[in-house]
Amino acid sequence: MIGIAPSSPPVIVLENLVKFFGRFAAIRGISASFAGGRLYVILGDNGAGKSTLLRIVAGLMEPSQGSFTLLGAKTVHEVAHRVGYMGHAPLLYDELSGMENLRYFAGLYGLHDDVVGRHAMQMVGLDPELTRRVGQYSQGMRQRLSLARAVLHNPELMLLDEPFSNVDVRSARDMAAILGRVRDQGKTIFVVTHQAALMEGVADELVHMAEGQIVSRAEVVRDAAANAALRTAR
Amino acid sequence: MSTLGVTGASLVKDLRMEWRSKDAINSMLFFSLLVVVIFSFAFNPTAEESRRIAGGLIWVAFLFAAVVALNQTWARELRNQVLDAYRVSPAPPNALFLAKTVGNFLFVVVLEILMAPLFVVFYELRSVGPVWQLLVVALLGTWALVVNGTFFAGLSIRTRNREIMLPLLLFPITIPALLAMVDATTSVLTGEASPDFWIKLLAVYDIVFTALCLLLFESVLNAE
Amino acid sequence: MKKLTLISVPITVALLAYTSYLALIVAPTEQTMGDVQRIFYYHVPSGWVAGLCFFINFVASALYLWKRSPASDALAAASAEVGVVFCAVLLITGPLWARPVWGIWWTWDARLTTTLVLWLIYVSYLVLRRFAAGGQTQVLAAAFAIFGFADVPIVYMSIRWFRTQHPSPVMGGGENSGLAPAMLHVFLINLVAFTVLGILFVWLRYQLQMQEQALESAHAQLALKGVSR
Amino acid sequence: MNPITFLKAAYIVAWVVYLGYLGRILLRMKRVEEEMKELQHNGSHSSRQ
Repeated sequence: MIGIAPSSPPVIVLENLVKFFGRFAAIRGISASFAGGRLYVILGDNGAGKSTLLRIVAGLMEPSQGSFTLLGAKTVHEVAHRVGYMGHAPLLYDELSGMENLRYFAGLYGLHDDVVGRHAMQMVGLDPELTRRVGQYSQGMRQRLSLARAVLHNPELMLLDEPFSNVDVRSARDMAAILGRVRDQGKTIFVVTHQAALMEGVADELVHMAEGQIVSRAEVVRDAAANAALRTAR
Repeated sequence: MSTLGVTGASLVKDLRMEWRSKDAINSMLFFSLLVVVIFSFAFNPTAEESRRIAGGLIWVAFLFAAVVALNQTWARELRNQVLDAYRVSPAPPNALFLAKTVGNFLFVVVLEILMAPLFVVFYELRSVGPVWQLLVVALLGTWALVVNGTFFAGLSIRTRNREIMLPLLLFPITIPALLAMVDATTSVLTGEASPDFWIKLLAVYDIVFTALCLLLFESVLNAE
Repeated sequence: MKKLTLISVPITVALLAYTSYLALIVAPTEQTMGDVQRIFYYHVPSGWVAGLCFFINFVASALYLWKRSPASDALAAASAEVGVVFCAVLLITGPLWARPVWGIWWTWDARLTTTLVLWLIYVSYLVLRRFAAGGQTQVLAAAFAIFGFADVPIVYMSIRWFRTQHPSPVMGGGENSGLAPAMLHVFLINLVAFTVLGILFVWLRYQLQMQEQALESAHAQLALKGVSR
Repeated sequence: MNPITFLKAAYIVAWVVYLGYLGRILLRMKRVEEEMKELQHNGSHSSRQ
């Protein structure tokens, strides 16, 4: 697997990004640049602005001040088909089965082949033949399906907000390993979480946020052996 | 992304979900049934009188029932914040709007078909004028209710007090359409006047507001 | 700006007092209706200003949707509120005139009903502005404003057709068609005075809206710079 | 009822509504101004555009 050097062109460039909610400043002037092909883990307390930052980059919110470029584009709309977003909530219809959900969301990206959905479900370790409705899924299954929905269209950039919340440790480790594999295919992944330990051996860089700012960025030297072991564990 | 394709897919998805839960149609049916019964007690009309007030009664019942369904359809998109998944996708916003509108249109038409026999039974209704005109009025009128209703329901979900907001916004704007529906229906039922003007007015209303909805829905959907 | 407010408010009030004096004392008494007709000098200009405000609201809303400038949103908010106030006076003075002249408070005639519906639409607009919290208020309100304005001619058409059996009993083109010159003179001065009043209200309300925006952003900037640690 | 009563009522209502509204705006403006002053005073070290 060819490792992608940190010097590859930036996927996201943030310029003095500010976001107010009324009188509250959720994002307070973030300027940063993120290279492609890496897995970033965004850490921070509640209210540090992690989710807000992700929502802005995903195009769900307008920044109050500042600007950003995403995959070289000024508006998210232009590159929407190259970005995958997984929200804090599952973003799935409870009344539909897993495949029905994925079939619908694939259609939004112009993909009308069931193979995409099946592939995505298998990738996250779910059975595509499962006829149960999502409302009856366990939390872990739901998060997996949610991940499958976000990566359905094979995006170059994935923005994942708390993918491991309410997920048992084993499932979470599985999902982290999946993310590592996806990154190895050259994709860029941002994971917002407060369970940094789960990303051990997978993350390339830890980004710490506090009070609406990026306070530190730390390169993680991945232990190749540990990583490989983690990858072959399944 | 073809608008029509996404519209079709969204519509099929909505219909499937409604078929499984039957939330909207059941609550609409029960609601309009209640209105019929309560009106009957409140006014205790004779057959002749009921022919005169039926136009108003029918459409008021459907208007209130439609509000129930309209809130339902968007509530479905808010659960689990599924709407975000649509908003991050490259699919055109108007496709979502059209799917919701057509879906609601079908729900209300089904309601009307189911309720029609009840009106005949309870109010001894019999049309003096040609019945096909009633069909035209029903289709145009239902679209008028539903197109603005879907838009304002989509607008209300972005506010606090969203269930209350929908009727507050929808009813004032709907007044001319309601007037047209009621008067056209009464004209046909009593056979005393021609509903032509009202049908034309409804057509104009439908065209104007469908165009406005399609023009403005993207802004409303993307208002954060 | 502050000085302009200090000067313009008393001048406008004085102007209004003067035109009221003209309307109550100087203008000749109308023969058939008597003194009650003097309500006319308040009623019609109020209606004119309300209509003007709603038109400004429509233009400002459309402009906001196009350019997204906070100023046009502030103008839209200001003109809608002032319009509702003037429209309320229109709706109150109308029945007060109708009762002694027609013998009824209200009739569902085209003009009256349209005015009432218009008032309802813009009250809804103000309610929407209140309930749509956060950054989305402007877009939602602007969209609704466009709908409201588009609805007005349709409302008028429908109600006119609905009530054709009623002879339109509203003044203007009434019995002798047109006003006596002395009356017309007073009426026109009143029209000017009310227009000035309306513009003053919209301008002040606009200032207020902008000040509130500035205050919010000042708070926000303080949050951005001040509490950092 | 004397028609003049209606005339008086109409003029009084109009004046009350308009002056009341004017007063409300001016009061709100004053409050906002005061709050703004207070804010600038408190946060004088933090620059405000």
